[in-house]
Amino acid sequence: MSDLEVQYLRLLEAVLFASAEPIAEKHLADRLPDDADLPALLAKLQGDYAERGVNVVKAGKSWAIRTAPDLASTLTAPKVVSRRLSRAAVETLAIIAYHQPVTRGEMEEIRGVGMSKGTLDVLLEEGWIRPRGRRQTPGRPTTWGTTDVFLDHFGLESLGDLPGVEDLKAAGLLDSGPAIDSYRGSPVAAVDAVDETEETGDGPPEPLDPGDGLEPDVSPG
Amino acid sequence: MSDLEVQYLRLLEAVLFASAEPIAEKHLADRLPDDADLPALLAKLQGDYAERGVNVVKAGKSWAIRTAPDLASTLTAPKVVSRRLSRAAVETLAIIAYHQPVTRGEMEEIRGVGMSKGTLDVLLEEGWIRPRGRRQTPGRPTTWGTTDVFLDHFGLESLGDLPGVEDLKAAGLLDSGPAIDSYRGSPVAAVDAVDETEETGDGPPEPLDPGDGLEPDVSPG
Amino acid sequence: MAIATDFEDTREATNTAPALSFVVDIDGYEGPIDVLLTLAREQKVDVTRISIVQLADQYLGFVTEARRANLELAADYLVMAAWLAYLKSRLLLPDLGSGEEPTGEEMAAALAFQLQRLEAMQDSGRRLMARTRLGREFFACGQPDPLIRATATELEVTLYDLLKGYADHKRRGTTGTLHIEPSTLYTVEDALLRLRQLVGKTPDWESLWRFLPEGLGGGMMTRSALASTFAASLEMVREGKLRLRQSAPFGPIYLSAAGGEAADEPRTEARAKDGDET
Repeated sequence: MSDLEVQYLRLLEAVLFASAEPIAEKHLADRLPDDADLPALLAKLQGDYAERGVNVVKAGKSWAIRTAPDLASTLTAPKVVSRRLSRAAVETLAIIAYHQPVTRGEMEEIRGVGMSKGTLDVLLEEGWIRPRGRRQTPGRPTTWGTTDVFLDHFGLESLGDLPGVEDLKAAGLLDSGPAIDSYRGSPVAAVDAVDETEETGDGPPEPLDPGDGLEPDVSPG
Repeated sequence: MSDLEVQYLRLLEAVLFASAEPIAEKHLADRLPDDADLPALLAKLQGDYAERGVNVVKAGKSWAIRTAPDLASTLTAPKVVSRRLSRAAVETLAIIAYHQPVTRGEMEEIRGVGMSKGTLDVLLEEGWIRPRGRRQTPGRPTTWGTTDVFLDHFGLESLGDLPGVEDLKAAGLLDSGPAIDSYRGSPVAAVDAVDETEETGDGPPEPLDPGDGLEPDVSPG
Repeated sequence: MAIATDFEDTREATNTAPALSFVVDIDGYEGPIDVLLTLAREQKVDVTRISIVQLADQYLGFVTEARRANLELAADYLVMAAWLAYLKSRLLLPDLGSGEEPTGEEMAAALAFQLQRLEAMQDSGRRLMARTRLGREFFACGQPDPLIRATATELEVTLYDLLKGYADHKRRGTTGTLHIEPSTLYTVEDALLRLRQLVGKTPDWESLWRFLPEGLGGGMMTRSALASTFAASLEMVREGKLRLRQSAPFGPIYLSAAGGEAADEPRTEARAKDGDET
């Protein structure tokens, strides 16, 4: 193979890898220079990957890189469809993380709503929470806490790494306040304010300075 | 290589190919049988792909398969959807990357301005930063650092590959150093202590009282 | 003022009225240190070898210019100006050697360090952003295999989701009860105090706008100052200390001391369009 052909092969490989869906041959041809021999390149690439963990496969007139079929059994988990956790479940998980050990009743009290049956189950199944003991109150309810799997999933070294409420606020996640704050804090509002003064032509005239304001050579007294 | 090793290599290859995100070494280890020599397999795989159109790259303690950087000019993005970061966010990201672990107060000291809302928030949402623990100072503020996703995004193998990091270290610019905040009562320094000031941080400043000339905050000797 | 936005601010510098061309544009800066750094670069020398006295003069000139041009400066810009004025005096006057205070040289060194450090971080940020980046110059697998679990979990929840979830919960918790928080508005009391001090100084008719304090930062604060100053002026009219004049509905409002020598009509060259729309 010439250097040029090697370069075309690399490009083809990268295009197939990065594509979100199988690519039709004619589109592959568009992505390569005119002098590239697409059928030969595809055949070469298919050969290169034939014995590997992923294969170059043809479906109809389209091409893609796919996991080798024989690995499917070792790689496939029994029930694997990735899914998003419901908002209620995320919030419950957060409350357990921040308030542990915490009982189910306390979670409902903190959230102010009842909890559906499945919420704790999902978290438990995931291995993110575990029973921590029992509260010494009537009915001796189970208390819940998070696991090492939880820490691991979220990239935390310890529970102490969870940012406090003040840090959340500072990070902009806990952005609340009276309406007036959101009014003057928002860039849009600020633009409005400026626009108004612009309508007056020169903007507001220079205010009078009652005291001796800022003098460049003010000396400390 | 034994047949078994080849099989392990194919497994590893399939897992890396199948994921869009970098995968932590420990999770890779989970996917392989106990007798697999992960470092050797990763090194072999990295070598196999060194000259190809896709490469096996390391980002911190995580690994991923990425298209080769030299193909950048010929490989056009399907559609670039990445958002443009504000200047404040870029500066803050650099400070976190080079000074980690670092608290919000320290970031504000370096930039000389209070943190505006939506700065840390955006970096956190990108998955580029993570809480690293707490500083053992009053208020126990959260410290922040970068993630493997950050390294992966910028094509860095480790923090040691940050541009110019050695020079900056040698010049003492990554030390905490005597900042001028310690010599004056700056509004920035006060933010950590009194949280209420943060809420009004973006709002208009307090008007100067009439007749009250602007005095330096440092009492002269 | 630099307005907090998540992403690049593409708006025009709205402070600049078309009639005037300002030398200073405060919108582009990320705070006083950033202004200082820009000025230091303009000295066209290594940041390690800048003249702090010269820099202080330039900054004070910048602030004066900004005020002359009616740009609203945040408090921290003014605090920095005062500090630099003080630092300059410490550098120029002989050190009395009290021992307790940092010397002028120590303060100057701290400032130089902070400038260098910020410059280093700004440069590093730029270099970082200039790197080849995932999704722009190099790419990830375009079609991840859903049958292969990369991690031990199948749920797509990020740390951001978790923290956001807790923050959302907290926020809803806080809105459960209505607390009316003290708002930072310009009070009528403040306006009255200010107006009483100013009125003697204005023999002529002056626009109400001219009596507003500086550095309000626009928006609500300026509106409230306008309203409060107007209310305060009514109070002083009631006391017989002030005269008010408005020649047309929604027209500009003029103030004059009651015992002053001002003519009955405001000057015609007064800014006719000083709108008091609010």
